[in-house]
Amino acid sequence: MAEWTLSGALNQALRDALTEDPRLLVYGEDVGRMGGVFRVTDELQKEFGSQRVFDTPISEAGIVGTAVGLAFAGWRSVVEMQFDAFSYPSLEQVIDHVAKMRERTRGRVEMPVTIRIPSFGGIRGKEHHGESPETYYVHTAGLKVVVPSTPLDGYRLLRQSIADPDPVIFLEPKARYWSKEEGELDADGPGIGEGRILREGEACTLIAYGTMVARCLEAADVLASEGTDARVVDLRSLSPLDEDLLTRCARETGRIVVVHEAPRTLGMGAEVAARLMDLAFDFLEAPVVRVTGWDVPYPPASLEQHYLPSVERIAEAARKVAGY
Amino acid sequence: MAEWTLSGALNQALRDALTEDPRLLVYGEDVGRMGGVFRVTDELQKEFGSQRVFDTPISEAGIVGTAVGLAFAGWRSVVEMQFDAFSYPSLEQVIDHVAKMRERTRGRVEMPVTIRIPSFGGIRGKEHHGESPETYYVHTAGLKVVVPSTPLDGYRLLRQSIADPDPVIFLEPKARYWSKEEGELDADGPGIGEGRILREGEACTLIAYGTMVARCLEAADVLASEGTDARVVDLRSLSPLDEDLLTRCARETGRIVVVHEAPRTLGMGAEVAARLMDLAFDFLEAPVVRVTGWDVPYPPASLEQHYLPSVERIAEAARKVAGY
Amino acid sequence: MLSAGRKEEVSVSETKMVQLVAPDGTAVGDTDVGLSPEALRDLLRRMIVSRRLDRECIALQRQGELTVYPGFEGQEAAQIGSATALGPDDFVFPTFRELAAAMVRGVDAVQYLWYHRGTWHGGPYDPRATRFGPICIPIATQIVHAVGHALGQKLDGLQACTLAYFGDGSTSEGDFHEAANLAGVFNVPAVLFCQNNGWAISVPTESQTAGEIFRRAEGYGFPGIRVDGNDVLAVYRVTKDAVERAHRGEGPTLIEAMTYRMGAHSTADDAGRYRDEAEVERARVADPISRYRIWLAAQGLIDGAFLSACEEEAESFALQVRQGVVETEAPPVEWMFDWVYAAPTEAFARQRREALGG
Amino acid sequence: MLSAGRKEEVSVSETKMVQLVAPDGTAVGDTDVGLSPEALRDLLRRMIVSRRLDRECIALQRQGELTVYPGFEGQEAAQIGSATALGPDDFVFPTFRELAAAMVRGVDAVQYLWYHRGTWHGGPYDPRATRFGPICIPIATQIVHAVGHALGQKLDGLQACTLAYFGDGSTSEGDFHEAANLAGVFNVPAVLFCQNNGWAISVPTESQTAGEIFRRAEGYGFPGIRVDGNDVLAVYRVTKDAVERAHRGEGPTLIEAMTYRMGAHSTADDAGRYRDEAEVERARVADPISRYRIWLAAQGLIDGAFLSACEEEAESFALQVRQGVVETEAPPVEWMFDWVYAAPTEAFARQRREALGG
Ligand SMILES: Cc1ncc(C[n+]2csc(CCOP(=O)(O)OP(=O)(O)O)c2C)c(N)n1
Ligand SMILES: Cc1ncc(C[n+]2csc(CCOP(=O)(O)OP(=O)(O)O)c2C)c(N)n1
Ligand SMILES: [Mg+2]
Ligand SMILES: [Mg+2]
Repeated sequence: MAEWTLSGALNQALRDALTEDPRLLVYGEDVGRMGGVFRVTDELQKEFGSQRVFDTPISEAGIVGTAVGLAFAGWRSVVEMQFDAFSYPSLEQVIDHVAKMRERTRGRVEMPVTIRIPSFGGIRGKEHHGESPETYYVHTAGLKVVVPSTPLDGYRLLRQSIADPDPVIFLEPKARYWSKEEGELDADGPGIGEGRILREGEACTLIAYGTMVARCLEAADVLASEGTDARVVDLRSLSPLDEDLLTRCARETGRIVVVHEAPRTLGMGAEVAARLMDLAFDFLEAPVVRVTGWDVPYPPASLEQHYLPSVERIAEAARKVAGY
Repeated sequence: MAEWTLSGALNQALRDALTEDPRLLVYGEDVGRMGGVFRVTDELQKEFGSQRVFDTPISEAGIVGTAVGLAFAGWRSVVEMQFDAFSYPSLEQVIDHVAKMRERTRGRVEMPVTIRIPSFGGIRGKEHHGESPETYYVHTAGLKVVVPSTPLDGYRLLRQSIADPDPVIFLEPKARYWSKEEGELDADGPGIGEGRILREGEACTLIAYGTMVARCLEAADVLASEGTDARVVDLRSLSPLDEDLLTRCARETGRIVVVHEAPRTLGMGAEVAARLMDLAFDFLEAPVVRVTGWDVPYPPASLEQHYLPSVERIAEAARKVAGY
Repeated sequence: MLSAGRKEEVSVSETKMVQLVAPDGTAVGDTDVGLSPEALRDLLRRMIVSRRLDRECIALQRQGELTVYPGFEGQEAAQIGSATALGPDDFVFPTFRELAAAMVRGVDAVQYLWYHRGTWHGGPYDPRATRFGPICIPIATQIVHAVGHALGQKLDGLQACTLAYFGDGSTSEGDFHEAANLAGVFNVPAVLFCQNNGWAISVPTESQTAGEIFRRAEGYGFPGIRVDGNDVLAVYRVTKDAVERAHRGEGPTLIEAMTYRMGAHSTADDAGRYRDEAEVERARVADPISRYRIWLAAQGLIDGAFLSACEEEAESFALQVRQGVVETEAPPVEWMFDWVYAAPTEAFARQRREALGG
Repeated sequence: MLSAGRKEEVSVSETKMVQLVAPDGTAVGDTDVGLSPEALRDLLRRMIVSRRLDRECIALQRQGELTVYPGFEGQEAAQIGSATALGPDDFVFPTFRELAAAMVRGVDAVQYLWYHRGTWHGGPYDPRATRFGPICIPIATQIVHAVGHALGQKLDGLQACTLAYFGDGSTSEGDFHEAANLAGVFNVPAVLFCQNNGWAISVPTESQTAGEIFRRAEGYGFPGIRVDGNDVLAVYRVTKDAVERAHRGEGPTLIEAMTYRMGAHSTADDAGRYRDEAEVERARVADPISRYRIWLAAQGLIDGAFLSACEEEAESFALQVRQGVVETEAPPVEWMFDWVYAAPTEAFARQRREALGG
């Protein structure tokens, strides 16, 4: 069986999608000749030519806005924002047009645009290279937002995102680019809108996405060694949320910990907590606890491990809810 | 006693602030000669001259970015984004610089910048003229976010925002610009970070801000007529949140309804619900219910009243939690 | 005080503006723009009809039948001259002030006005069928769409181009710049058509930029040209050249059409707060309709009967549109939900049911 | 394929570049730029010292003492020539590649490198004391800050200006445009200084824009000038002129300094993936240090002893900075919280306590 890194699996997803759909374009800053800062578009320009895979000037609003125009002309695009914070210049185009064009035109003009954004921290990056931009997108109606946590699921989610007639914000956990997984690449399996249980458990559920999934699995190991069997859920799809799975976890474990890197206030944890109140209040035996980044700007490399939820912080929260 | 509209009270707040602080500037699109689309800067250019109150080109990122530079030069600014959605082009400057400069420079360079944004719907406006942008700002650490619901409080909050050494996003409920209130303008009183109880009640608490406060008061009337005494809280400050008040309401009424125009997912209601879980889970006798805009783009004028939380929807939610 | 206007310091070549027919109706350039007599007459007819409709729309707004309406009086030549120069495969991305251009492209005026009635958003008509994009409010964002669309046309190897309309004020936005630079570097078949109507709400063009808009093109590596935007023949000619250039694969052109916004920014605006009525009176001299009528008459191409027919058509068309507008009902509530996502989730469907009171 | 480069179609005047000393060290213009012999020598000394430091930083990164480091080799003249032209009241907003300029302004190199060590963000030194703004990562955003700062200087009636550094790639961002247009229309004392080093990571300048960067200025209504960025005297002269112009209240200037990024984009980058080594070798001929050394020697202004002293200083300075860097410890955890808000709330303080494990 082949072994894949996340970067390699995403690269293969783009390759397979480019092969299957001759009207698919891949472009952005440094994605062509260089193959992307994280090698996700490596070799694609050579294979598919500089008409289909190309570099752009440093113009994030321009990159996203041209994808909107290309969609009018019947082209599908995968565009890259080089790093999380560098997607902010394109927010106006995303919120005003990418998210709304289908509705505005009453379904006549779809926006099959995938916006890939290397996201989150943990790589000792510089300022603006470690942010968690998901809230800005998840709150914006008309978008879908997904985050893979493993190579094989990265392949699957990226293929699904590209195939989706709706725009998808595809957040790639930078810290996991070189993580490895064995198996066959397959676009089928859980779809956008579905989470997955990565570890069964009854005492509580640890809900996370991206890089924090691995930390939750580690925390579950720690907890297991203490006799607490924590379930671990990889959310995968932040918008739409897998309400069925959330409800099931609340019913079956009654105790929920949500983990993310983004600052706590109006991070995904808030929505998970509120949604669980909507759906399963009577099953909650403890408050939904949020283990998150602090409400501060993402810190410099020297402090990032004090910002990111640690295995110990996650385990501690689980102990707290389990003993509530 | 004088009677004030919200627009007039905000205008007076700017006038008084400009008078007191010679290093205060007021600028933006159409704020000078014309006095602003909603007349909030009416006559100020005449009174303070075009060096202190001036029009800019249509450059929202430029407007906010120059305020950052002006702060380096020791100038305080109140800038206007003409309408909610037109603040999006400035999000990069806001998130990357306005919110982070104080931290980045270890307190050496403060950002006394107030960004005024006529916000929210209900005025039969065109597309992009009725949005609720608060989530984008509240999630961004380093910013404060406030929303007045009445003329006198508008005056107070705007004076406080301008005086604040930290950047404040000042969201003005368009639909309330011409609402009236009698009384003396006073900058003192509840500060940023403090909510207020506008109506006492024990059966449940309706929490809102901006335009929705008046609707909650109306709903409370309806509920009172049915024998349910609902408390009404004007949040005023979305960031920071008044945790003490939230906790108190949970303790005292046990039942909470949060109302806002923004789409539900990751709207303020999510944070209020999650925060109440953190702070007062054991006092919650019912799930925190969110009465909000739907998870759709803000609709055209002909449908906006089907989007905005109605008095009836609010009352119905209150009945639901009260009878939980 | 902050405005500059120190143009003497800038070493630019003399400002030239293409003009074929002077404000008094006399020819000052080569007026043979390659249009048949019918087509020449049609330009006038369209200008008369659209001006009448524009005024009707303002009346409709005053009567509460439209929410807000941004008039285009004074800009008929800029819009109709340019839109007429486009071929059937070309595509337009407009702002919110191009009803006259929309009609040239075959957009149904009543459907267009759904937007200003608050019935639906910027895309009530079918943008693909009319090849006229949705009405676009966020300033300058549509210019980027146009460049993307033109890139698509280029990749498809089509002999077609995309035209973006935008105002003088729009050129101050970052999106204008990114679009123009991308158009240049990708060498796409795009026409960037600026209607410089002197004002952006209350801000006159000289407070918008210290430069001249058409000169921006040089910095992007493609031609920029200034044209008398009230001279319909000149606008047609210049746009036609740019369109043909684009069709030949020679890349983008920036056109700055000098015109004037005779009315307020929109019905919600009171121009008296910031603009001298005398300026408007001075601008009236350059009116696009009267000069062209004089020129056409001098060519013997029109007579009184033609003009009467135009007026009659304008009148009946305006009334027909009025009727269509007032009869337009609010859409059903479910429209809020029906096109947000291609395949909505159960949670979304629940909200929809709730909104429908179910 | 998408890049254009069809410059023949564009009717621009001939490209001129200010150059005073040719790559071979011979004078080709008026080299009397008004600097004393000491000051002239100092330019060389600074270039030698900063190049040595730059190389030390790359070594420090390889050894794990810095996280990532963006070298400036080849750009010494552009940075030192321009920064030297500033007066004490002038202010600089840099990108992330201006360590050489920072040192001219008196920024402590070790404190500057806190940034690249991951110790703290872009403002470890005191930007107000050094009159050198925080290191800025989001491309082109700092140009807007510079224009705002210059507006503040103008409102204060100061005889001072603000200089923004940015790269060729940065000119594609909307923020560049908004900044430049605002600078023009407000007529502020700003110097927009572009270091065109030929590359933006892997993208060469001809794929960044089909135009020429200095020509953009015309569209904004102020002068643009291209200078040989590897000719320290020319850079000094051109910047000095722009600074004086600004001080006289005559407004902004755009300077495009043609230089070359000899190294990779940063230590995280492998330029071999996209750039021909032969191009780098060709660029080496135009090295800023060697040509200036030859010129100075020909003027009899330096001798071998001076050069040895420079080398020695460079060596000991690099080692001194190294020591400072390796001795820099991670800051305390509370720094994450201490300056986010002027007056934190109890909820914020609770998070701080939690982070500190309390
Ligand atoms: C991003 C953005 N900012 C502000 C506005 C508000 N606004 C609407 S029209 C307008 C003026 C536009 O001027 P111009 O581009 O000259 O077009 P004109 O109205 O003259 O046709 C402004 C500022 C907007 N629609 N979008
Ligand atoms: C808004 C934004 N987009 C993308 C990046 C990633 N990035 C960092 S440096 C760089 C290239 C900059 O090129 P240039 O302006 O020529 O400066 P140089 O690196 O050559 O000094 C890019 C794309 C960024 N920092 N900010
Ligand atoms: Mg205009
Ligand atoms: Mg460069």
